[in-house]
Amino acid sequence: MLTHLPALAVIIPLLSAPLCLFLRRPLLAWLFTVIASGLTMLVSITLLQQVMASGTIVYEMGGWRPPWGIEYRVDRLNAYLLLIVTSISTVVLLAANTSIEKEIPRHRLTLFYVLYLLSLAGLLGVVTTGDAFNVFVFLEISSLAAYSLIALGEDRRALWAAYQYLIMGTIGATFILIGIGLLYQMTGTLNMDDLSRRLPEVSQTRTVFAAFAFIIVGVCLKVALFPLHRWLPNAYAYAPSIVTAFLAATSTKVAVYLLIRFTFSIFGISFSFTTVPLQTIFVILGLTGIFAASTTAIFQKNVKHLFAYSSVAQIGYMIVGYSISTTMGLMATLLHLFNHALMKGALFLALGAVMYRIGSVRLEQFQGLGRQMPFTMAAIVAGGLSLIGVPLTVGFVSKWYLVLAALENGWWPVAVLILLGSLLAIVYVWRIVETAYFNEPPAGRESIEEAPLGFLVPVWMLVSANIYFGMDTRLSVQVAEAASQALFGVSP
Amino acid sequence: MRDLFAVIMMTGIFGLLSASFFVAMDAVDVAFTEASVGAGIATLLMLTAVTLTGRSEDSERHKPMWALVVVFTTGGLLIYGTLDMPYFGFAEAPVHQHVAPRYIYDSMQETGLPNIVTSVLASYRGFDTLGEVVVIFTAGMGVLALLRVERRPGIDQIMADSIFYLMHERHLILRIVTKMLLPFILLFALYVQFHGDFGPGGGFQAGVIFAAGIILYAMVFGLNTARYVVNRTFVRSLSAIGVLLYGGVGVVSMLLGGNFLDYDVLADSPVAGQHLGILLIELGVGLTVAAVMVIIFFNFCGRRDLP
Amino acid sequence: MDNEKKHFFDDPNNVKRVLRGFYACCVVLVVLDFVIHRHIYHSWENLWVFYPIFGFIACVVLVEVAKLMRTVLMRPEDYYDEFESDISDRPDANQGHRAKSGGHDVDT
Amino acid sequence: MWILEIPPFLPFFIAALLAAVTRGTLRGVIMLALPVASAIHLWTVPEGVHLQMALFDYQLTPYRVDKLSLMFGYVFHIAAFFGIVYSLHVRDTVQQVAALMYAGSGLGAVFSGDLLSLFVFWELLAFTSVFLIWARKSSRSYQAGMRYLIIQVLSGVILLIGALFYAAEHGSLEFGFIGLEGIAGWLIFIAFGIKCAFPFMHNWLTDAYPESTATGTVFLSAFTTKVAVYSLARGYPGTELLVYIGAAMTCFPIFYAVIENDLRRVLAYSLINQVGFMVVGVGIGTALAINGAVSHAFNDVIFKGLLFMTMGAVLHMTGRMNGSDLGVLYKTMPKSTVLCIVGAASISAFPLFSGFVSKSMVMSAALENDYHLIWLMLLFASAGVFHHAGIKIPYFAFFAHDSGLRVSDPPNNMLLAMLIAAVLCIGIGVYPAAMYSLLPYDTGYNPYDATHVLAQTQLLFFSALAFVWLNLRGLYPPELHSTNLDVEWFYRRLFPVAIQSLFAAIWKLDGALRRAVVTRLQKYLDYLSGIYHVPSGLLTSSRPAGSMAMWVAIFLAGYLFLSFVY
Repeated sequence: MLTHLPALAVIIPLLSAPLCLFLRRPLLAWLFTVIASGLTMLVSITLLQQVMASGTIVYEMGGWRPPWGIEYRVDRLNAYLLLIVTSISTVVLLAANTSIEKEIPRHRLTLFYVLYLLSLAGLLGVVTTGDAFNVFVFLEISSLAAYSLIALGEDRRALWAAYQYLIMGTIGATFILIGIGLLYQMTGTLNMDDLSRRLPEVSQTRTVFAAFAFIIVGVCLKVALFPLHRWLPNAYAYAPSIVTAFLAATSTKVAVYLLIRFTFSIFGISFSFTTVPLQTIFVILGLTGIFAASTTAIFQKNVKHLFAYSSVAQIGYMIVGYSISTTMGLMATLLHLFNHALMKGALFLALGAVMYRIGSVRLEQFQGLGRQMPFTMAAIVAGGLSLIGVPLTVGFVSKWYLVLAALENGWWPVAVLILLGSLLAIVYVWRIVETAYFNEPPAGRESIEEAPLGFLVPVWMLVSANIYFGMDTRLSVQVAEAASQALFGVSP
Repeated sequence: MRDLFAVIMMTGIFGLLSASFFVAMDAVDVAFTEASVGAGIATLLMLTAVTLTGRSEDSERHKPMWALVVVFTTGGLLIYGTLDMPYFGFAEAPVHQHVAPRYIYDSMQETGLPNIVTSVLASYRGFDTLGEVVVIFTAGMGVLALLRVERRPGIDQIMADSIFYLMHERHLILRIVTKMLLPFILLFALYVQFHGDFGPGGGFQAGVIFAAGIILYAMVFGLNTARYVVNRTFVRSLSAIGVLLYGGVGVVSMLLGGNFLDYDVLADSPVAGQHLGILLIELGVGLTVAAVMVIIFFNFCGRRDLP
Repeated sequence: MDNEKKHFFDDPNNVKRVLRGFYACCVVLVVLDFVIHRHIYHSWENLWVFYPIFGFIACVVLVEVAKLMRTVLMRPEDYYDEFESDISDRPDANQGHRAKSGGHDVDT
Repeated sequence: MWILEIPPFLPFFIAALLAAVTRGTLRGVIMLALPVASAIHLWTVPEGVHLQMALFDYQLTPYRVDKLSLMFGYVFHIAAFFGIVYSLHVRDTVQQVAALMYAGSGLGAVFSGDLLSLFVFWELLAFTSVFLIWARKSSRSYQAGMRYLIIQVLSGVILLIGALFYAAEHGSLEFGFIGLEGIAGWLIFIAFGIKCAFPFMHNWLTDAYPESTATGTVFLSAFTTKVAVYSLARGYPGTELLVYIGAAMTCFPIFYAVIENDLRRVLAYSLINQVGFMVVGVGIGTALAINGAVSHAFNDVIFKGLLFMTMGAVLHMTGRMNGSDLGVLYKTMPKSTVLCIVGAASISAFPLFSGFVSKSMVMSAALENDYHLIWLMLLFASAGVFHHAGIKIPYFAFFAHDSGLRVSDPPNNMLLAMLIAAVLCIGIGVYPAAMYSLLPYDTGYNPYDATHVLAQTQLLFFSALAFVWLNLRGLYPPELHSTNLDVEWFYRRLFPVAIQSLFAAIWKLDGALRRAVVTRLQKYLDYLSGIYHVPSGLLTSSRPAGSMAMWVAIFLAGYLFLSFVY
């Protein structure tokens, strides 16, 4: 069975979804989903071990050799992303049963899990596949499922937010599809590996430029790169808590992966960074994004909005690291993928716990929560510290490398700006801390209990991961370093 | 144009025209799909949606002058950008040089199917097709999750009776013609389903046609009557069974020692295996597509019946 | 507090005595300067009674300068409080601007 | 032996945890036992690196022991001990926990072998100590604490940036000699400088310390600035700039101290003045000077702690702290009076008290290295110290005019703590060899020769004479309720006012501009659209999908354009 691992990583959730539809009792459906997700995580861990030990694994779907058939290709980068997505998904799911019952009507619970599995399968498909068109197909699966999941939010504005997301997501996906189509026109192949070999011949044609532009813009839309980020805050804010935690921690990460994969592996570094002044554009957009989004976050009254804007800012950090385009810079981005998934997973899940107890995550509702829900608030503070980049948390690790990468390149103004951006994070995290710890609970809400264990356990798993990986950086740094070196190695 | 009904009709006509365009380009399979999906079921679903939203567009709108400028600039740049693309039908184009020849020359030996489109779709790139089916399944699940309403028992019967009565009075000829046509539509759907290996057709088109038949019935005889005929839980299960059938074939081929979706191992000889595999997965596609279309239609209509 | 025990400094004579003792100490110290040979590290230390003079002048200068500083630097005790409470009393004025710059369309 | 690897901050953190969950006598016992046990442990620890771990490509050394750090380690233990004794009666858990964490962080900082660990403890010092200020629970203390926190955190952030640059420049994070070279050197210098209360960066100290609780200030005075002095001694010994900065630090605060009314603020200014002596010592950088700086830090922790404790006792018993509201307390607080005079004599460097044996080292070092002007400034500062800390503090608190207050001596635990500190002050002053043996260098220095003793006594007595003379002539400035402007004026008054008016102007301008532009634009769009008169979709965000789609198109066009022309 070991040889089938790359396929299994996607097929397990993909086929669990229709099976799950037959489970009428929500508890069963939840258990089933947790098991499916957990199995996938085991698969990812094994894959990562194999890949680190023996290099890239290739799997031919249907037994057809690429470029005729579809190839699954797991290198270090893929395996790393697989691990991020599956582990976050599994941990988040642990809290799902408790959280969802308050936010979604009972008769929709089974469908929720079906859609969740589909979304997971879609993300994993995008990450694992080595075929450009297959990327599009799985992107559609994950996006469609995500739209529905967001629209399930109990706030009526969730529908509206999902609609905005749907429009923008569809534009993004269509752009990617057009780009892939144009590439097919020019090369006659859809296989990524094959594409990267055949593209240099035709790389100086305007059609390839157009394809590149379409793909970059499409992917940036999915990444929610400033200023194409406006679908994200509402989508995150009004979705059910579990969905927010899952999507915030995974979906933009997968989009960043696509950006890296397309530019580094398919188009090649020299093409990507010379056709368009991509470095300059992305550094500027990334930094503007950090400041604009962080500043906006400071003024938010809904804490989910606040962290959603902070996500946009964090994407800015990833993009800055990416645009430094050195091994160190890319490594910083990859680290931040992992680390940001950990912190946002923890934060949004903790917000889910607040939602569960209070039914709202507006800032004024946080008054006095420091005493009423000490463990949940402690988790939020820990996550916030990580977001700021306080040492001994993961946030510090990635920022550290990011700053080092900028300095290594001699971009010290960028380094300074990155650190200044963190100061803004202090401000918005402090607002929450101040509200929660320095205020008395509002009248009529004296008897709020701590969140149930169903929440606390997964939340604190993520928080301890935040701290553990902030101290023991061997795993994340080693893998990120290997992945980024591989990306620079294969396409010099 | 402000009248949405007219807009939908125009879309239908557009679908039909592009179907003929595809025929002219010798892409019969695509034309078939476009005709059944673009001109057929999409129009039907949009009509259903219009019954929910009202017929004319909301009057308040902004004048997107800026947008027009941007669109024209972008469009101009794109046209300029793609001018150096290979000409249409140019034999030396990379598209015709790299992967396609193998499909054209070897697919007959490798899969034993005369319809190259089907063999690419179902076998060479079978995994993409599985993905597409899951996309459709996801859409169905999304609609179910968002639109399904728990009906209050009791009101059903009243509604059914009243609609039945209404229809009976009004559309006598339509009802009789529909009753006569329906078996043929369903039969044609089955033909398309199982003939996909040899001529244009396959699971997607067949599923859509099958669903169209049921939708037609529901439109003419009323939703509740149709619900007596088509059990909703059953349809729901069917959509899942389709995907499972498809995926199951893959899993079985995996268990038999091949790769996922490697049909060669399903039977004694690779060609027979391919044949069997493609037949089964096309069936899965057809089931899911038909079921999802019916789900979407029923749920749209169900919302209209809300008191 | 009439029945309070008489304390040492309540008697002005005691204060005078202490002061006299203190003056005597000062004189002795000056005299000692002539008796004891000091190591000289700095040329100014050669000056007789350098340290006493320096100490005395330094302190007088210190106090006089500080008094001068008072005329420039002294403000009422609640100088900052007045202003800072001024800010915190008017959150609404700032609130309006905040809403304008940061408010999101959904919340409005 | 594994027990070697327990860094000294760990027991303190554990004790803080225990103190958080225990109450009453048990907590007292735990808190008292801890510094004793930890000090005994520290006594047995040999020099060397005892704990290392790898982070990224760097070697982190959270626990490194050498003579310099040991010296500070010992005195921090002493300070923690008398601080804990002094605050035994306090029931506020937050204060107790914060104090222990704060002491632990100080210990962590002085035993940090790399810049990153130093940074962590640096920030911990700020975050733990601020609770001691907030513990006063008044809005004044909250605001002062906030300002304190912002400045301290800023110092930490600068330190971190400096460490990053340092790592980039040297490829190592080891905390050894840094020197004023490159951006890293300067950044770290500024970070240290803020914590060390360099002139113009000193105001956090005089702003926040007097706002803390009676017990809190005792802790505050011991750790933060001494950690900074330690860091300078480690990173910048012999940096000439420090001599001038230090000399300025010794001189300017004494003027403020003379006219300040709040006696704890007087002490805060005198704290800066004492730190100035240490900074001069570090700046001179010879063995004698470093010894002087370190030993003066050692003594300062004790006698400044003693002074703050006596003032804390007064505050605790009377609830007042202004010189103008106090007086003639010697009648009912005789013990406190005597202890305060011991502290005052120590800080004034009377022979046989601890200040004498350390301050004279710095002064001698200044002369030996031909810093004549600096030496004169230090001499002036010494006279000034005696004037404000040695005379003014005890005089206005315990003698002077009758305030009518008749309060008794403070609780026994407070008296005991003060007694411990006073005994140490005299002990070190009488038998300095014990402390000298702990110093980083062996210089064979002897403070008790006739020259030193005579010169110092003359200086002090005539300073006192000046005080007496000025007082009798009525020239001495009276104690007045007032606020004296200091650097804080810039950020508490000028900047807020400037920013407020600036923003008001900006809002006005912005409003006018916006209105003008929107009107224009609307007219223009109305003209374009003819009939419809709705605001443009570009400016309002009610149609995010539409405007975003437009952005996408603009982006695409931009990329295409760039790729064609680039």
